[in-house]
Amino acid sequence: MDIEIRPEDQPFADEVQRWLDEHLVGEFAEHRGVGGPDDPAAWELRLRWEKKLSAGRWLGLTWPPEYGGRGATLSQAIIFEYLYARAQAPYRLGVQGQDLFGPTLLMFGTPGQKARFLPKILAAEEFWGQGFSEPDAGSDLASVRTRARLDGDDWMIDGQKIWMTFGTSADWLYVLCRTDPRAARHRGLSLLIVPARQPGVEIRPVTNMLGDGGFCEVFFTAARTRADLVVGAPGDGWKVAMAALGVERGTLLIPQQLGFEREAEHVLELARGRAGATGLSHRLVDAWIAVRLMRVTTLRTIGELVAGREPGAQAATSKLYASVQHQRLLELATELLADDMTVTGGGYALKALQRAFLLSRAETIYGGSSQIQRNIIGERVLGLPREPRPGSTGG
Amino acid sequence: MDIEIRPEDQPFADEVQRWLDEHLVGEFAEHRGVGGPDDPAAWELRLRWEKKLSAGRWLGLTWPPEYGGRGATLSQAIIFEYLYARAQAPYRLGVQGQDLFGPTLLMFGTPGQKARFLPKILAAEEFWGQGFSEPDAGSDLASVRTRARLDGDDWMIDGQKIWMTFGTSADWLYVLCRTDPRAARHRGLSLLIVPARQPGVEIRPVTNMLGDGGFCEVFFTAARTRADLVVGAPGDGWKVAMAALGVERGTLLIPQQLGFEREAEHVLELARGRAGATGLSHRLVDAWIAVRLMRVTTLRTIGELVAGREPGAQAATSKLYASVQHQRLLELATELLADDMTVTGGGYALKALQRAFLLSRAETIYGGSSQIQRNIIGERVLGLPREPRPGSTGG
Amino acid sequence: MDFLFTDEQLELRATVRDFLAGKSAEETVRRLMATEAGYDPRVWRQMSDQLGLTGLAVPEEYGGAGFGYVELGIVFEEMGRALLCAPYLSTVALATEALLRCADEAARRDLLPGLAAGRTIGTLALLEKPGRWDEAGVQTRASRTAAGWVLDGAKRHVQDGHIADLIMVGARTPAGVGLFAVDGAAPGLTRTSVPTLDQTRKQANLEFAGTPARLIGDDADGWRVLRRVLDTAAVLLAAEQVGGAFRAVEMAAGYARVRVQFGRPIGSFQAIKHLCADMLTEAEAARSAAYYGLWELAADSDDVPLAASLAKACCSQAYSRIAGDAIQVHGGIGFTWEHPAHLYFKRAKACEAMLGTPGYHRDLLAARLGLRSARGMEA
Amino acid sequence: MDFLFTDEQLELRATVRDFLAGKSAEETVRRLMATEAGYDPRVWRQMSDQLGLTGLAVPEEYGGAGFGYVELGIVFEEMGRALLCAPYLSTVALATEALLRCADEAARRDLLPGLAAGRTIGTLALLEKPGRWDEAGVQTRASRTAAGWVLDGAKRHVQDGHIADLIMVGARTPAGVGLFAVDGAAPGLTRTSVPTLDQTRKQANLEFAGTPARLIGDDADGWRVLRRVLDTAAVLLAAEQVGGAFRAVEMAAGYARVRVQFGRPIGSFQAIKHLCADMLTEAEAARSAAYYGLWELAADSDDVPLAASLAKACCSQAYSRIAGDAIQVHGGIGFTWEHPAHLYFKRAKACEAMLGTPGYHRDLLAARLGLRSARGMEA
Repeated sequence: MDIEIRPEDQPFADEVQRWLDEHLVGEFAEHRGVGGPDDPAAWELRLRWEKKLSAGRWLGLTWPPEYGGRGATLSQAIIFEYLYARAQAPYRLGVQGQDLFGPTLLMFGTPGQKARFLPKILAAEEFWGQGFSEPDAGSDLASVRTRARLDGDDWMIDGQKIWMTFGTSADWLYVLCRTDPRAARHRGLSLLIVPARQPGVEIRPVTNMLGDGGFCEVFFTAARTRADLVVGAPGDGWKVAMAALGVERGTLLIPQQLGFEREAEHVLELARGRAGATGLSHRLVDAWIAVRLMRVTTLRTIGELVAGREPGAQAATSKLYASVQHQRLLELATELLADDMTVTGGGYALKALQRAFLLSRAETIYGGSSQIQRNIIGERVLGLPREPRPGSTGG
Repeated sequence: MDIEIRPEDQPFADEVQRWLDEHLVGEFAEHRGVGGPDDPAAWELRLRWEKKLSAGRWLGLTWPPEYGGRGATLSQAIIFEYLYARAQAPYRLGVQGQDLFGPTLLMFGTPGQKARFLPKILAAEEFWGQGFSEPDAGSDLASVRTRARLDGDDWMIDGQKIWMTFGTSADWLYVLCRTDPRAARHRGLSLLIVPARQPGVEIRPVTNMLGDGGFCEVFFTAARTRADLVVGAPGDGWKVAMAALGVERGTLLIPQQLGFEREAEHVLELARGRAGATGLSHRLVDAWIAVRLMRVTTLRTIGELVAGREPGAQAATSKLYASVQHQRLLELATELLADDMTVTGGGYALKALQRAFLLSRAETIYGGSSQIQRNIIGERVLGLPREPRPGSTGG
Repeated sequence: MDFLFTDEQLELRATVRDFLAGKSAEETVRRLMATEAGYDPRVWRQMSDQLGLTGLAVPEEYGGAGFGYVELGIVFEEMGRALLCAPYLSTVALATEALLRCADEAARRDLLPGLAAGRTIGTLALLEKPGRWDEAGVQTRASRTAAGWVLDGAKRHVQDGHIADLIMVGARTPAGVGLFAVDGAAPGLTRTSVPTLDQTRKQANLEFAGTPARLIGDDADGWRVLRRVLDTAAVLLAAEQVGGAFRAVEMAAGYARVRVQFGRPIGSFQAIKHLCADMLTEAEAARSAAYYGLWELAADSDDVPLAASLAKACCSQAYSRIAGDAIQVHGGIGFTWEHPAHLYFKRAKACEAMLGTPGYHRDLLAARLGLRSARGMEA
Repeated sequence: MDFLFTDEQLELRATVRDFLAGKSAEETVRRLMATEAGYDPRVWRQMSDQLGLTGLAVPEEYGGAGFGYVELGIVFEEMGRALLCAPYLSTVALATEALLRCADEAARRDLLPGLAAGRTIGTLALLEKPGRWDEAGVQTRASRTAAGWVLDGAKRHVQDGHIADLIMVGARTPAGVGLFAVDGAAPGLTRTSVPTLDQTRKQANLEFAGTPARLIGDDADGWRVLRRVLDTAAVLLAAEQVGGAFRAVEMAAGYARVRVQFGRPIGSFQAIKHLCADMLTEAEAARSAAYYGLWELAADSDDVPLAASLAKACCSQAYSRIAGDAIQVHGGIGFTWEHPAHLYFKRAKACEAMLGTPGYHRDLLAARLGLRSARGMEA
């Protein structure tokens, strides 16, 4: 994956590379590429690394200096992510705060909220958890039932959230709550900032099919937060939450893409080493093609973002394409591994390709399932009509 | 494709084979396999052949003798179709009357109707056309708008039908009409028998993408038919039409299956002759597998029908499976033909594989599109809920 | 007109399904998959004694019930549905089948009754390198000594190898490949349990160091027998895959009927409804594939190798895809450990590799269809 | 951060789209596809003179506009959308490109200006057997006589071969493969129009019997040139395929927005909505593939052969699949002659075979990626 570095950005790129060369040594160099968006592996080491990044002022690059950022350009942020991912520095723990909640707060927060929360995110001192989904509100977020009501100077919150990444390590939660029980669906929701460590909040890991605990469920029982800790106005929760989900994450495309390329190369290498993979040659070629096309598509989107243009339709289709193709790549990997695929290490310790294979099943579910993606592409890009609201159920 | 012939059916099988050996000679032998369900090729020759079949009493085998049938068992009918298709006798022209309308009239017709129409079908003297679909009622048959009202002793019919196979050769039409304009959708429909050759009926061929005219559109302008020429009671049209579409056509599976097998063998033979088809070997194997599985599935369904059991779910999934797999087989054929695929004979004369390839696009559309098939499988077999009726159109 | 189950066969299916509903419920599967042995000896005893499943297709003269492959296939299909944790495939499809196919009547008389009665747990140790299910993959050495034959070498991915009383082994003799029987407690045999991705089915690696072994049949005749065993086991495994695939379809459809999102059961959305319809369509095709294999086995036809590779390739792919789609229909909950969807998905994945991947079997079919030369295929 | 069109390129696209909306509407396409010549010389003249499209990527010294491959790709994409009937691909992507890539400055000076100005219609005659786009497929013989070189042999599937004024020919010389220029009116040249499945693009078979020809460059250097011509043309054809594919998506979505069944626009059903979404997703991937090829061509990178095969394989498959799905969305009406869906479907099918099928290009890629040896691939 080659991004173009413009002459004016070259000094910045050199600075990034120099810093990485100096700091990505020792235990960090030994843990190249460790972790992933939902993967809690090597937590303590990654936390030490994240503090170093913070000290170097490499977190929240595009944020205003007053909150600890550098006010860098998107182009610089992309260069950083590219060099960072290419060096296989550890996957950052603070994605929730740095890439999701932080940008949302920058858009909708009060000056006081920003001053209170943003610097702690970039200092890697406070971590965040997203409380959007509920057991009965997965794809259908508008039907969240967790409710909050004002009780004196506090909101009192009752309900349940699920699929919170790294919830057990969160200091603060941003929680979509129903604050007006009479308003229907999208209306009557508010986004509250809730301290995670209080008696009314119970956070339990949910074990996934790998046997890992990256996700959590959260129970709120008369949990409290201050009345002013609402992002945007009360009742604007839907708008704010959608903005959080739609935050421009062009920079996150880069580590994902470099990860795909490494995996694809690994799979081709496996195939080269296996006599009898000839019959699979076209499927292997197709897997390689798909990864190469994801690269081009990523570069198209990044190019548009950096140029300040509205991203084209490929930005809408790329998640669907990538998640489906990634599953295919790993299905191919498992077929090449053959019987080796069937055994693990002790304590259900999975090999890298086994982990990736199992995790890939979630990629078509989380962050908007493939079905939801197709709805969005069909309706927002192709202008197809929405489903009619149910009248009566057909006979 | 091997069907099992039970000892008690052996004399019948011998009789069929003897007759075929004696009659499938001369011009008929020279036109082995000519025609298809929607293919009007070699009409005159096929008409001569069909008269011979009639003289031999090989049409409508299972129908009662009083209407010209033999009252044969399903098992015998299947043996006949198998030997017939294996001998590549010309594809029969009278499918509409023999396999669709006739069985429906046997179920719902009055004695007078049966006596009037059924013998002429088996005599290959009168041919039939199905008037169900309309330009605005394709997948959604319940919204037919062609209307009929009683005018003295006649129905008077106005409207338009489309996708009538072999319409220009039809003597009679069976037409789904709205006879009660106040009743909604499924209700208020009747199935009328309408003479095709009258001033109020205009039948025009619709050229398909092959440049052929197997299908027709039909315009009714104050067309007339006798008041008693309604199948079932007035208002029962939906029930009767659905029965016509659901008529047990297990015997039709056999020529289709043998046709698939011949095509698959042709494609494999092409591949064996082409250097460099190695990379396609798995796709070729998959195509062969699919055709072999269609055979097994057909035999499973026929076995159940002959045993008088309710056919299993495979009977519901097989049309979807076959049409999709048949398209794949022919896509593979076109890839093997490579540049040869791009040229035709003079006058847009298509090669057999080109014809089959283009026709295969219709197989996922006509007779219930793949989308409709998936609805049926989902709802009737898996018990999934129907779409809710539209209330308001979503925002 | 013969692809039809008899009433007796349908009854067998109902009996086995009933039995497993009681003895292989999800909580039982979860309990057993966490044990080292990986099965419940009491249930195994009931399967053998009450239902006669271990000897179902063993001729009566060796203590079996004398049924055929179609009946056996029905049992495998039901076991696949129920994710049964038991050494049935290894005992019945591998060890028993090897003895049935060999040309050694004495060995059959000695060894089959124990297997048929469920008193002996058997297996087959063949694979040495991943994916190498062909004759050339057999490198373990068999040597004739004064005291009889001894084996030296290592076998991997031996199903239930950690508990088997009787291990059938393919090994290279001076004359070719021979089939051997080794006692599970033989000296010079080291068994190492290996943790499996699909925890409902266990494996061991076996090392042979001068391990005494009994030659079964002729010392050059082993591959003929093993080839047929592999084909037979592939078909029976395919039947198991079909059972699991149908259960996954049912789980998905069942969830889609009741799970409400956007004010409607998700199964009323065509996105989910049509996905389920496609799953069922593929499952029915897979069922035809497995039944084709069973019927060819029952007819002892020349097409058994063709049908076996077809069944294994097709059912492997269908099960994996359907089990993956079932997770998709369930959404987030289907990705959790507590939901059974992953148990089917992992079983599907493990079955896929076992006895040759879909790609391996497509290669065999390509060669048989004259499309290209096979790798590692004789005949 | 370079996969981005300049404002100038976007303007070129708009201009060409506008022009073709007027000059290549459906009724025009239908009229021209029924003619023998297969194009409208007046429109061709306007394309050359007013828009400068024939010389777009020809250096100014030969009478062209000196733009690059990215601009050319934009033009092809638009022509694909509009199903333009004109000898553009043969003249610009084949004949012109062969001259640009050859090492014969005199030939370039003689022949390029006519092509760039649109006065000369050019093409390339290479293929002799279906699917054999490799060097070994070239069997037509070139012999040196007192009067110069003459050609003997037969070429098939020559695009616009019936009207070409200038035919570039790959032929076997004593030294290897040479590139030759033949006048469309040369003695000993027999041209036979061949009816095409895709009637919007014409072909001829050519026979050479002692046909005089001009050697272009060295008599052993032809394949080097031709290989690059094939790669370049594959990328430009891929761009054309992308244009057609997007038009097919738009037609399908447009119909789905207005066609009502069951009381709703069919596009409100997920079955249709999601099919359209998948079509768009595949079209966008194909667009990335074509643009990748264009950018590698523009950079004159070592990866051109890789990118060309990727683009051709990927865009061929996408266009065929999308054009087929567009018929599906239209239902019965999409299967009729009067509806334009089949024109796109047949164009897609013809493009698929031209310059090598997807399977052929996957084989090349497999070899380049070290997955297996290529057939007929040098280097």
